[in-house]
Amino acid sequence: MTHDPLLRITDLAIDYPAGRRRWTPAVRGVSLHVEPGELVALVGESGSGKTTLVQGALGLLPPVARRRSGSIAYSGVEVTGWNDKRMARVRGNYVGFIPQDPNTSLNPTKRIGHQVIEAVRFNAPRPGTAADYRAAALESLRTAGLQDAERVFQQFPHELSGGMKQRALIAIALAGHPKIIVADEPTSALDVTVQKVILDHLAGLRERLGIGILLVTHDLGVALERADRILVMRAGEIVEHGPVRQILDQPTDDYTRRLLAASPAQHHGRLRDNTSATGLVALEARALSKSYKHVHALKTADLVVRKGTTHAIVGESGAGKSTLAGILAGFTTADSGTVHVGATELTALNRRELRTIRRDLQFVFQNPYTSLDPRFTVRRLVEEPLRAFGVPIEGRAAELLKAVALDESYLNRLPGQLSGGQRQRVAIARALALNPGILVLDEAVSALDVSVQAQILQLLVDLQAESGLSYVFVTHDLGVVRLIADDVTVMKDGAVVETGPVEEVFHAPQHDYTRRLLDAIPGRDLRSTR
Amino acid sequence: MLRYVALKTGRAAFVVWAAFTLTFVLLFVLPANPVDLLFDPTELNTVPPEVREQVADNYGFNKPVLLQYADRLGHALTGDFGSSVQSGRPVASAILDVLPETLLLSAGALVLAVLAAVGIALVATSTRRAWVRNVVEALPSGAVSVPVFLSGILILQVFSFKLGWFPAFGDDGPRSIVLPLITLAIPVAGPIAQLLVRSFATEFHSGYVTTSWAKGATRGGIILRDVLRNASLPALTIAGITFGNLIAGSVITETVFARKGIGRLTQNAINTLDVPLVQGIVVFVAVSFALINLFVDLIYPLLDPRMRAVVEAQK
Amino acid sequence: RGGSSAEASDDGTPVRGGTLQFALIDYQRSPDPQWGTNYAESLIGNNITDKLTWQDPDTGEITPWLAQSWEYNKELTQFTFHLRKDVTFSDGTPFDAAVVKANFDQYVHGDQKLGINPNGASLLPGYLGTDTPDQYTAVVRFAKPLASFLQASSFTANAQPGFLSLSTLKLSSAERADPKKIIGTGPFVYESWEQQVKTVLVKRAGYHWAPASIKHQGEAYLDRIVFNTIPEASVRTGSLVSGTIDATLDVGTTDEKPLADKGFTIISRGVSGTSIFFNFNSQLFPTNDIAVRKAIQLGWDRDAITKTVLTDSYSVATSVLAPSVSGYADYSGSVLKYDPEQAKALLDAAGWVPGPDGIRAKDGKRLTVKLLGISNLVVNKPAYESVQQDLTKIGIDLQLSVVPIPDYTAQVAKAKTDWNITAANRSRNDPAVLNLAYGPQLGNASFLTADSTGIDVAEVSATLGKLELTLDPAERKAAAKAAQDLLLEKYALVSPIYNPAQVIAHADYVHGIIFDAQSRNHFVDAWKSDGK
Amino acid sequence: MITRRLQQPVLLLAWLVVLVVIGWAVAPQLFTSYSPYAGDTAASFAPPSAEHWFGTDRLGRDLFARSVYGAHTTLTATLLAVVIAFGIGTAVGLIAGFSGGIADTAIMRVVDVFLAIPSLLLAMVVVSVLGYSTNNIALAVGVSSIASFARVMRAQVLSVVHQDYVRAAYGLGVGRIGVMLRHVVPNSLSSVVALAALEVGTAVLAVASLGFLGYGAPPPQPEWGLLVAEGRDYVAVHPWASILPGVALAVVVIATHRISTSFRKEHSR
Ligand SMILES: Nc1ncnc2c1ncn2[C@@H]1O[C@H](COP(=O)(O)OP(=O)(O)OP(=O)(O)O)[C@@H](O)[C@H]1O
Ligand SMILES: Nc1ncnc2c1ncn2[C@@H]1O[C@H](COP(=O)(O)OP(=O)(O)OP(=O)(O)O)[C@@H](O)[C@H]1O
Ligand SMILES: [Mg+2]
Ligand SMILES: [Mg+2]
Repeated sequence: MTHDPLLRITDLAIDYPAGRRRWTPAVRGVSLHVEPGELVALVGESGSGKTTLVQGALGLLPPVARRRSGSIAYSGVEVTGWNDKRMARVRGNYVGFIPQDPNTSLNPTKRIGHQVIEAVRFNAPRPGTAADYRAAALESLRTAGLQDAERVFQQFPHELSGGMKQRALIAIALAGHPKIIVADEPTSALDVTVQKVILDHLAGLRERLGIGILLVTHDLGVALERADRILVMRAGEIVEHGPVRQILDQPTDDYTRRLLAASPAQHHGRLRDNTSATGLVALEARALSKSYKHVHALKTADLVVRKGTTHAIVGESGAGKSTLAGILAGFTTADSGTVHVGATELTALNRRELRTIRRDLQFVFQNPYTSLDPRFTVRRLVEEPLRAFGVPIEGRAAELLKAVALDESYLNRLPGQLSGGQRQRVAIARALALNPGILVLDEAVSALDVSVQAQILQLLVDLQAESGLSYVFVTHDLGVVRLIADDVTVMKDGAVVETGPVEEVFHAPQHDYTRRLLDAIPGRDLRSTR
Repeated sequence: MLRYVALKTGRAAFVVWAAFTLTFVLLFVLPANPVDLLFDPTELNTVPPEVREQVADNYGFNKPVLLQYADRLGHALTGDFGSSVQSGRPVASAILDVLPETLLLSAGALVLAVLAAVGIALVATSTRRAWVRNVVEALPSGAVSVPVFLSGILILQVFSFKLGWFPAFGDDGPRSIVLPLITLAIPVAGPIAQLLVRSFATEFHSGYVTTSWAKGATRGGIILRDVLRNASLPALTIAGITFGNLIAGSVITETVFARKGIGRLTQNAINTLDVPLVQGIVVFVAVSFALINLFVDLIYPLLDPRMRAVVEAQK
Repeated sequence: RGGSSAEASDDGTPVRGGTLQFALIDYQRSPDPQWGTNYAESLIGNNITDKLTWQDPDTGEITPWLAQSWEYNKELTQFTFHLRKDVTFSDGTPFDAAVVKANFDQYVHGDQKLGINPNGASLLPGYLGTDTPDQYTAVVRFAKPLASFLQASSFTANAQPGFLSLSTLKLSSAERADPKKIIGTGPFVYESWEQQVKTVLVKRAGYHWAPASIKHQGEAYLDRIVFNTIPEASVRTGSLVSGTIDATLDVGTTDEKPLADKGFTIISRGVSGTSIFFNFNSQLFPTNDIAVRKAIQLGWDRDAITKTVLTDSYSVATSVLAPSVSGYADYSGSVLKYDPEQAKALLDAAGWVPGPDGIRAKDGKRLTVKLLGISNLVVNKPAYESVQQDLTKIGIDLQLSVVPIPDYTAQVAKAKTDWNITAANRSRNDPAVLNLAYGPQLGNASFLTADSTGIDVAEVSATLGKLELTLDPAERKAAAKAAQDLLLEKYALVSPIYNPAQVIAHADYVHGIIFDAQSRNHFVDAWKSDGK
Repeated sequence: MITRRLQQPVLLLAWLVVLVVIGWAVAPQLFTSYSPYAGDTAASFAPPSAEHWFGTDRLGRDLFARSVYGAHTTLTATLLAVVIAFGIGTAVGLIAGFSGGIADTAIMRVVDVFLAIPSLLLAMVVVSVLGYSTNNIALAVGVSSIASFARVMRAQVLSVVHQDYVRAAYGLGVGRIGVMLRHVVPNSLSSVVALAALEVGTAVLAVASLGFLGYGAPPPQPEWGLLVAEGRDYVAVHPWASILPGVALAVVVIATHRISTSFRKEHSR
């Protein structure tokens, strides 16, 4: 018993149906184990089967999935094939789970406190009083790093920020005093500062409580910095595993090497020197302000984008980055202030004129899962702007796909048949279709794993070199900023706190907040440890 | 919050006024003359014209249309809908007379329908057997495909005439309302169940349910504690809309079970072109529709905290 | 036919007491008996009020009731009634000539202030007033001869002249919604009235003036009658079989036999007045062609309707008058028979040539006949459909619109220009009903005008008008025969279809339900063997 | 896609039912040798048998033949009702949800008024004014359902309009009409389509209910709702006259609904 790991998965294989009596394997014979007090990171590209594997471990697979082989044991107790009733005794009180998306993972109509109390109650060794449960729940919220636990206890999910919700979910996972926590990308939706807090917290819990953690992530930086051991997953298989040092020093698998090479932290300069930069102004915003009913989202912000350069906008969640980008791209109207594209004042245009200017000004959305019409094929998606302006379309779709490193075979697919990275590439191809001069990208690569992210960043930089494009690039990842940006603007609470060339800002941050952002970059120390 | 209430109340008032006016127009479009309908149709040609005049005068049907409208609207505002052309009874008392029965029947049927719909949704969500789910999911469309009068008559044949468990007609005692309630609830349950089955399925596969699983909750617990409430919220709106139609729409159930009610009153009033009575009923139904939807609008934020935020924002 | 009290009383001595649970299809919209056009209204009104006279349902003879005797002038414009002196209203006030006058005045003129309509204006055309030479003599005067008034004084159908107390007459229409305030002289009084659902009557203590000819002495036997409104035929039948009710009116035709087999008694009486008729529009193509009208009379199979649609309680029409109306004559041997060959010959002769689909045409115009009917009687639709099938075979395209009463009423207003046939019936047990319905100055159901092709309108007016000018039985009979000859044979203005009936099914322990001359029911003589 | 849909036996059955009924409507003479109009007076109210599958009615007409021939009237009417409710309701909901602001408020108030007026009243008025025919009844039924379709469609449009791909389309320079037709409409329709399937049942039933209240199609035209409504008077003695057409009706509605659900699942993949 004492020799058994907290979790041991042996030769697990899981399939999804792909039509009549045909199955596609999502996980193919994976084995792994997690020891007490150990943090194991599971990294891999989007669609490699990480979530499926984790779901399999907890017995939370969707009904359509089928476990073909393998076994799961917690501290030596075989739970493979247990029904929900028996698994209920394992979940929560032996293994805690932190889901990927904090926004949908809390019941919107119940107070946070209630949701934590449930977790306490289900897993209490013996029935307690309401007061006991309440105390335990508050305790759990505090443990999860919510200082103001009493207040959060009374609040509803929609009243919390993403980071707070994620911590509430951690509190729920901790409430049953599990021996092991499985966390499925617990921070990928959060900005770096919050991400750091949460990861620090998980690490602290491991040390203080001696629990085991299985951390799923697509961010190699995070894995290298935090984990004891790393498992690299690709196409449903573990292609590499071992202690961090070993992975870092002697990666045996090609894919791991590519992952390592693609990590933004591995670079200190721009991906490619900017040869197309000019002194001309492509886009200029003056004194932009915007308020929503309660929030002052933007407070007299200024921004100047030089022609042929990349201007990055960084800042924590809610800083007003998307609001600013939306105004620049003509989606949102500012309460006051002006935007000039070349000589035209954007803010003064009517709907028809705005349409014309879009030939030159394109936008890429943060989330590739929602920005493509699910009913359109890739071909129709890419051709849509061409049709809108009556531009000849012969052969353009294939050309554009090639530009984003996709081959023609994708033309007839629907977005649902593409991985996240592929979708984002389609979105970028679409934005490039009209040969715009300016491209506004709102966190266009944040949801992607590093290898795909690297591909896309390379593409952007190459395009810029070829055709002198200007980019406005919204991101919360300073590592990415260093890779592609010429200038950077740091925002906080709707105001610009710092702006200037990347080197200047990074080497000599003027503002305290900028310094905090820089500190929070994961994998920052990798170079020095190497 | 006050603004929210005022806004919703204003809308409700508009709906009632518009319903009143529209009905007035509709009744004037009808090819029949309300005076004619006071006489035996086979004797119509025999009625002397001066008698017809006199009757028309009695009810003000000789006045210009706009004047009649203004007159009725003015009186309606003070709550006076005049007297039924047919029976001479004050419209208000004719409606109030049948109101309790109608409310009991419609509200009861709605409650029963909602319970049945929730039951169907619960079974469809909680069963792990595909065939059970298939059968249960076919129930809503089955429910809307059997005419009410047929199901009513068949239910009567079995439970009243054959088994003698319930009385066949009349409205004395709680036992007499059981069969009408069931009959009326069946078709109402269909669309609600259909909606619930869908939203139960959606909610059951949502992220927070996964969280609950991970907490160690059981299937039953999840359905009761998480899914039921969240998935039922949309049904509230539908139930509100349905209730308005139930009030006047229960005519067939009332007819089959020989109960008194607004449905039969409506049918009769339209059939005999009893203008004041029809107008009174329409206003009454519109008011109850508006009230119920106002009620739904007002309690929705209490049940769904996300709505509360929206309401607060409108302050 | 006309089964009534006679056979039921044979079972033994009547038992007093008990409640009769009775079912019918309609409900009373108001408890005011002088108002109302449906069966429930007249039926219940008949049991709480009395009339001046009683018409014998079997002979059609007018016999004494509240009036002991009467005489009239030669011109038939003045009728003198000598009233019984021992009649009181249920509130104790006496029934006398002043009451008769007050009732007739309001009945004919209405009262605009009280919101009372002139309910009796069409029954008593030309009413001038009532004189009261003494407390128990009432003289009713008319502007022109009205032979049918004597029958009208016994009238028991729609908007009947049943007497209400002076206090009741002072009530507004709204106040008359309170049944307790409706005071009559009848054998029963209101206990309660629940709109749409039921009316409950209880026995009037001290009643002893039932019409002599029904041979009932004293108060009613039953303590109470509950008139339950049950719109659905199957529910009425089911309730009777399961014992919830004791008797039901409006028995569905298909239920008669099964009920009789189960031991229930079926009693019925044909509705007196006209049969259900197809009135032809003599103005409108193609029914302006007498050949078409005659072909329709001959063109449908009476046996088929008898076999499939009608029961023993109903009968195929053999004249425009129902057999129970005095003056009725039988035309089943002449024009009212099924003779498709003759019908075809008539049409051929008139130049109607069969087209490719079998429907005839003349001068390029199809022989399409549009019929407007009422859907209130279950038998109507299938009966008309049966006629329709037969007429198709001889090349006539009969198009049916069988609609509810209000829509019928709306369409009747446009009948002159839109409809070839209107199908309905009129219930009044007097041959003068023909004058009312077809008289060119009155109902003019065939839309006769001075230039109607081939029809002498003056002749029609004179022949029908005679019915109001005499009360001599022999002369009336002759006048009625002449009227029927004209309508059916000479001008073929109507094709009677069937004789409607009122049918009651009751349990074997119920006795003594009477049908009156208008086929409404009286319960003064009714009793239950168990007295419960 | 079709082949996959046909793999489930229930779905196969549903398709079969619907195809057969469409066959009835198109070529009724292929399915029965009896005339729906000519009756055999000797066989009045014959019970179901090998000769008369559904029995006969009062006039001795074969009820199966009347059901088969009635399919045409009923299906046309149903189609009409659904097309009106679906077509107009969807368009109104689309315009309201898509344009927002005052237009939205105005349209939705009108919709509220229609919901507040008893649909029975609406239906009876339409039939009385336009005349008695199954198509006019269907028209009435369709009109009174417009409001609920509009509501559902609007809610759906509102949720789609704020999706990123709609904003993205604007960003690409697509005009408003283009965005509406190419993105908003196709992505909003699924719920409304589900409602339309239920409306098929509702429409037939409403026709039957109006028949029950005396507002039926003119005889001798056979029509399902009317067959059921008129047969009900004989339910105790000759139950098949009402129940068999009723069962046929229910089977068709359930089948239609089953098929529409399968479409919805297909799309949500
Ligand atoms: N319900 C499903 N039906 C069919 N295929 C599925 C389903 N869910 C996932 N898959 C497929 O299974 C594979 C593994 O998916 P999984 O969600 O485990 O990936 P992941 O590694 O968690 O990716 P990400 O980083 O994007 O979350 C993918 O190819 C995916 O397309
Ligand atoms: N439509 C809206 N209505 C009300 N408030 C809004 C709206 N859009 C944004 N806000 C608020 O404005 C502020 C700025 O939002 P914005 O989306 O620009 O932030 P961001 O920097 O892009 O954040 P993130 O990194 O989370 O995307 C936030 O407080 C947000 O809650
Ligand atoms: Mg995942
Ligand atoms: Mg943003």
